[in-house]
Amino acid sequence: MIRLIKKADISQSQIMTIRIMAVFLSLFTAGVFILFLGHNPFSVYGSMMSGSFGSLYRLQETILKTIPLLITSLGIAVAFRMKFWNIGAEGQICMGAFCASFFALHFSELPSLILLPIMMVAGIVGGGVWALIPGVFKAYFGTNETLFTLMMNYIALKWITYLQYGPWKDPDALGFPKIKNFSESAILPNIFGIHIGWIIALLLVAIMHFFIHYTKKGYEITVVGESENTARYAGMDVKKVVLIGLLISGGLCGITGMIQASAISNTLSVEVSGGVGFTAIITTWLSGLSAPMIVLISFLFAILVQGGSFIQTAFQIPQSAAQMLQGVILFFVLGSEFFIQYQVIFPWNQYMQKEEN
Amino acid sequence: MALISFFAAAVVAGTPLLFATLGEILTEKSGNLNLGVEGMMLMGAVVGFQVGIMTQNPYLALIGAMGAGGLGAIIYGFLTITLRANQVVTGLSLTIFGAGFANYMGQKLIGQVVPESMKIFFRPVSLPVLGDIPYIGAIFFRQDPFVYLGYITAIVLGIYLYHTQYGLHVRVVGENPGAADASGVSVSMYKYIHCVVGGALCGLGGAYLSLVYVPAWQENVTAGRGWIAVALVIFAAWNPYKALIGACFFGGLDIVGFRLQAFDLKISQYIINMLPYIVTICVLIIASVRKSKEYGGPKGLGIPYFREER
Amino acid sequence: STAKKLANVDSNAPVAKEEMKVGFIYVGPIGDGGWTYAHNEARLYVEEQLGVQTFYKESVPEGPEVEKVLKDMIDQGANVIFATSFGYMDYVEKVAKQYPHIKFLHCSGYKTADNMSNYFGRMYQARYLSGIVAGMKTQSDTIGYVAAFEIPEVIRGINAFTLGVRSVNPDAKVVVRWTHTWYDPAKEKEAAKALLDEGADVIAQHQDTAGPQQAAEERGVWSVGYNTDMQATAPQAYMTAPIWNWGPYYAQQVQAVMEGTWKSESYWGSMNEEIVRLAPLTAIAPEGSKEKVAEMEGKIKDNSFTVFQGPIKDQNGEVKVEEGQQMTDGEMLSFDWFVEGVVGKIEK
Amino acid sequence: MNTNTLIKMENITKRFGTVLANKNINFSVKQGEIHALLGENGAGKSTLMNMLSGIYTPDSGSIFIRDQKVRLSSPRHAIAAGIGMIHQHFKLVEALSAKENVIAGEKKQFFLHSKKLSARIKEISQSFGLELDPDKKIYTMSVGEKQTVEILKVLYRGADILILDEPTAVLTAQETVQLFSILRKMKNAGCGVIIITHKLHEVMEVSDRVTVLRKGETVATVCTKETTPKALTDLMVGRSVDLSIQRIETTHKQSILEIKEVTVVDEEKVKVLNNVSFTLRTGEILGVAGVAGSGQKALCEAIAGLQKVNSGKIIYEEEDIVGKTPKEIIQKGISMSFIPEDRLGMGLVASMDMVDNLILKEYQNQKGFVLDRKPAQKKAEHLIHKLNIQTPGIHHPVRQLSGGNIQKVLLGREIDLNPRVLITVYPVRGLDVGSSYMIYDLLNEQKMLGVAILYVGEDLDVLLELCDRILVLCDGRVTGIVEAHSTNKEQLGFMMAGEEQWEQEVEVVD
Ligand SMILES: Nc1ncnc2c1ncn2[C@@H]1O[C@H](COP(=O)(O)OP(=O)(O)OP(=O)(O)O)[C@@H](O)[C@H]1O
Ligand SMILES: Nc1ncnc2c1ncn2[C@@H]1O[C@H](COP(=O)(O)OP(=O)(O)OP(=O)(O)O)[C@@H](O)[C@H]1O
Ligand SMILES: [Mg+2]
Ligand SMILES: [Mg+2]
Repeated sequence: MIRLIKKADISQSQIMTIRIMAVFLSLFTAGVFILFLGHNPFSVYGSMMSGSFGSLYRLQETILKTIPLLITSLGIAVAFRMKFWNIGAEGQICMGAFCASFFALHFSELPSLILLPIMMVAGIVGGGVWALIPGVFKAYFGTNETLFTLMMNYIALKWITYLQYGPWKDPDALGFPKIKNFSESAILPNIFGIHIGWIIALLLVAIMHFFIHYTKKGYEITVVGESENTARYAGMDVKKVVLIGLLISGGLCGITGMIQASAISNTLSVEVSGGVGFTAIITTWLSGLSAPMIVLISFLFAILVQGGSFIQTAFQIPQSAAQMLQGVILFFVLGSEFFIQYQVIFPWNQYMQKEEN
Repeated sequence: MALISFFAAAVVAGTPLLFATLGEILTEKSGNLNLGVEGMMLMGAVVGFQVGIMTQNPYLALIGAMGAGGLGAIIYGFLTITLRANQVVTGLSLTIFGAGFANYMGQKLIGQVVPESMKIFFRPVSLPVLGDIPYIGAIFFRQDPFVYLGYITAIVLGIYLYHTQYGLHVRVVGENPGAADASGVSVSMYKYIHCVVGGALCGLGGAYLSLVYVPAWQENVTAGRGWIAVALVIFAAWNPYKALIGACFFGGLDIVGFRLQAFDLKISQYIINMLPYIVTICVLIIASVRKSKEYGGPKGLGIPYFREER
Repeated sequence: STAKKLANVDSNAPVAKEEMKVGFIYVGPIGDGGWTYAHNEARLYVEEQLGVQTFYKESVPEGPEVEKVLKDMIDQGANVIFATSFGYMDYVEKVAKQYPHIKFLHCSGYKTADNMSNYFGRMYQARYLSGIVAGMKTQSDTIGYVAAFEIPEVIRGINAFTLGVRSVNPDAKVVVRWTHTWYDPAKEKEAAKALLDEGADVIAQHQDTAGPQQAAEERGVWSVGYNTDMQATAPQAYMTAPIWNWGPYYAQQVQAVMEGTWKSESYWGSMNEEIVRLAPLTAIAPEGSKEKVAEMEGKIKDNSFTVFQGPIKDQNGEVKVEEGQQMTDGEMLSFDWFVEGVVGKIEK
Repeated sequence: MNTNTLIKMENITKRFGTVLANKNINFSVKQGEIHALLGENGAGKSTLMNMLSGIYTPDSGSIFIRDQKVRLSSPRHAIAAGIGMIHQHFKLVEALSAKENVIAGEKKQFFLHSKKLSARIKEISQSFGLELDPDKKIYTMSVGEKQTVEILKVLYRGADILILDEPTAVLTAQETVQLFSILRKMKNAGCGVIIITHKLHEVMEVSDRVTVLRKGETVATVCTKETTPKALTDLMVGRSVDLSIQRIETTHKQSILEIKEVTVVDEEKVKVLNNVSFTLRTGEILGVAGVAGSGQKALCEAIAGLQKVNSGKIIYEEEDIVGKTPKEIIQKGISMSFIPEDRLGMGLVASMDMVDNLILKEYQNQKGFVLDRKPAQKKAEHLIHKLNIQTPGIHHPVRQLSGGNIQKVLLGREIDLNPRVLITVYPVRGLDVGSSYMIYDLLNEQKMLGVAILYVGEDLDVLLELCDRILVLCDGRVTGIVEAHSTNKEQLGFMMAGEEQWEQEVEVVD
């Protein structure tokens, strides 16, 4: 009879081995599928790699994809750490972008050095407040946050649509539904050919790592996530901790919104988040909520997205097939967690256990 | 008259939601929080359509749709039930996969329409007696057979969940898998069966869109309805009968904007488009403020079960 | 490295057929059976006519993603790129600046650069003609129009259609429903149903799906399509459709690039150039409509009639275009009011 | 008496990760006997029984039922074999009714015939003298009622092997008497009954044979008639134990904490504390006795500010602390240390290491934004040394420590805060004898320092020997406060069952 037991402890290297094996297995399965599509899997994978790293431009593109994923994942991780299943990053990004855009559009004459920080703060407030709304209800009434945050996404999207087609429509665009482009001073500058979002992102990684592990608030957030009872017992104001945590979580997503609007779109539009909020949930989870791992996983994911988009044009593999491949890879990686936590004992292995005793 | 036709249209608009909601209720009742409804609906939509085109047989088309939705659910089930993966993340991945699958399968179906014989099959029919009831008849009982199937499914599910031994087991599994296990109910089997049947129902919801509602293949026919269904489950407090009402209500919300445009309202149309989401949030809040033990979600929702865990 | 090599070459030097690579980015899936489908048909036409290599990326949202896709395409050797949605404009402009040796053609916008054209078709001409068909067909004198968003392109179409309707049936009105979607078949069908409930017996549309056609078909009334010939979707209802025919223009532009004669322009093609057409009328179209349409088409083509010529009143009965005057392209491109006969509101 | 063997477990071994919970255990139950299973916490009793009910699967060994070798790989098999278990932690669905819980797992019918079921359940419960409304929802029930549902569930299935894991811990005296009469009825009907309990007098009263486990191994199986509580204890602990504890006399007892007519009503509108009043003095240990669930938890949590008090006052040094948050109570300089009942769920963060757990109570006093772990690291090393805590290191997650060591970490932290009032709940639960005595010594040490100690305990012997006074709770009421040296177990027992007994309160000597 096949039985399961929980693994007592497992070394870091074993965990890595299992994860890498999962990735290889998924690549293999996806490869079979690619073969079935009539392409050579090796050349497709090769071109995915060259699509992500093949030239300075491609590398830059991959990094540009990494930045929003990275910052958003940092934000989601804070909420997840409190066992608050925030799947509203998409909306928080939108609202962050919205608040930042408000200043970019209405105070465009301000010099960069003043305008950009204001936009940043506005982004943090926008995203933070958007996360705070479900947070307040969760803290005071225990309202289910998973679905609340999900619904908040749609409201935010509709709100931006409203602005874009309504009050914020650019009068100079001949009635076309677009919001005016930001002035130069509202656009993040570049360093090494990539907007300074990458520096912000790396700074945030360091800050968040420090915050969670070496500050009192970070400690409180971790305790609340592990056990609310313990937190209360230790004299923490659990509601306050949850709300602060969410302000940070949403605020980080808001920063993403600000960066994307300022540096990437140079304006506000409904596409500002472009699904990053959802993808980041996956990257956050896979990185086990650890800030340094988030860097790695976001980068890998960016490769997957960037390379996936590259092969679409290179091999004319349809978008849908690339999407399926992404799904398959995710399935394998998710499934592999099992082998980290549990051990399967087959009947023919049982005697070995006995001998150990 | 216009009002009646609006309500009748609301019922139709609510039908895909109804199937998906019922599917998700069944899934969640057994403790699985499967957020991949959108993915499963799309899978059902494309396979149902493909089979319909190939065989010209409406029954086979429906079976195909159920099979496809169920297949998506099996993937989900294997990952979350057997391999105990995180349910939320798995559901999101299933959405990605399902959309990819449907669009890929659908490439060759572009521009194709449902064969005439099947269109006839799915044509509205007035039910004897019931269809003649003033107002009610016109709203509920002069619809297409798929809609009736929706009513029946809701009622059967209600009876199943609340009045049969197996339904009781489902509820026990969803509430407290440990208790179910100790009573000799096979937790994994119940989770699998209900998650798969739930997925099949979601597939049907998708098929309604591709086979009846828009009887032609068009990419992304569901357009986010899967997510509304997830919200509807809460709105309906996990109760199939309430899901019936909720689906009509949300179907109505979905289309009410067009009717309101005839009136010179001061509110922006774009704001009206937020209604379904705002209503859902209100429902969530009300449900949580009431803090009812019986009407909340199943307690074991989202938590993987491992027998030897303490 | 490819980029550098090309940059040294005179940007208007002829390009050999083998080196020609034409990129297309689409806003929807090629399976939408509408807007994107029509563009993709044109891409296939180019391949067939010129034997050049083409490639595409579908479902590219009107956001920053565009910039990346453009660059990816250039990175993969594209030398001409057709960007087929309005929302791509700013990104195309931005990328065009960075890659002066690549030719960009942007559909439905208004910006140009040395290496960036914009192009569009005077769809309103075909819409006017389709209005004639609808106006002659309606018995309730109520025509429903399912429209996507309150943008000049859509408003212009509604107005042209209404003028066409009223030219043959002065009592008829055109009721507009906004869906605020380009692509949600079920929802767009619902909008049509709402119109039918209000007494409309002909449904016209400015949407990228055939949803409204389905609604008309089910209720046993009539419809006017859009984008492509939609007869298959609604055989009992469909009368005609103003349709796009991008192929010849695309082929001609690519040809020009190959010959080194390409010049940036702001192109708004008319029925004369066949970029827009009215699909052949079906048997369901009203009696006499064929002749009437042919007559007006002739006038449009020989410029003796332009659709937006005075007198034109707005919804309040106020004269907006005086007798004997014509609207300029600029005015037409920024339409934000409805002509008399339209029942509906433009939210501002 | 019938001597046919119902159950035989042979060489059963079960390991959880690194814990060897059961090691080569041999155990058997005969038809028509009540068999008690005895052992310290963590000895492996529940584990063994869970294998019999199919929840766990043995790593090795065999199980025979009526001399048939069986493989109980899931509860279903166990149920089919006629085994019914009432678990230490109830396995009930809160949102469902008693009736629905009882029939869960049945396969006999398709439709639920509600009326017929109710009647049948009433019939069964009456035949065993149980009182139960079949349509009552579990979440509205008291612990005793829930227990009844669990029992009914087993009876309904007609199980002939009944396992009860610490059923009496949550019962009142009368309920226990009633339960035992049911067990005897079953025994007379030829069933086999296994009962786990920590209360030796119950073992002596109800069982025919006793099996003693120690650290996962069978120590002995004896006939109850031929043994004594003392002998059983020696078997359990593994050596002859001197069960006497020092009681230190202190002077300068001053009232420090005054509880005045405190009433607490819980979410289900049950009065968990009913008009409770008493005074706690410095330099004394006030014991709290009572069956589990008599209001101990609410009492401690009310003082610590974790539980809303509906009426009454808690006066600490002339200030009413009712309504203050735990943080305020801690920050006001009121050094009240509280060792919660639920060690891992409340006192400690299981996944964190010792250092982070030690900071838990004092980090708020640190200035600034950044967390300073250095003092806690020192303290952790100090505690490991002082209390002989077995751990691979200060950065090892506390979850992976053994129960006793977890307990030491918790108590060590609390004492280290130099409290003026120390509230401890079951501080020796799960500790071996040596460690228990170390804890008693620690408490006495604190008492000598003038700390006021509220000691919630379960072992009456310990309460009698260690405490100065004992307060007895029953159903949220104080049934008496007695001087420990002038009372005895019988008297306490009566009070725990609800009989009020008051002594003249001794005047406080300054
Ligand atoms: N599911 C489990 N996972 C890991 N360890 C376990 C599990 N169940 C029991 N153990 C461990 O096995 C040992 C025996 O536990 P068990 O619950 O059988 O003790 P017990 O004798 O019933 O104690 P108590 O009197 O406290 O109920 C303990 O060390 C415990 O930590
Ligand atoms: N979940 C776990 N993971 C890793 N090691 C564990 C775990 N639980 C217990 N251990 C280790 O297993 C050993 C036995 O633990 P157990 O709780 O059974 O001890 P115990 O005999 O009950 O001791 P004590 O008398 O102190 O309670 C200890 O060394 C402990 O550190
Ligand atoms: Mg136990
Ligand atoms: Mg122990």
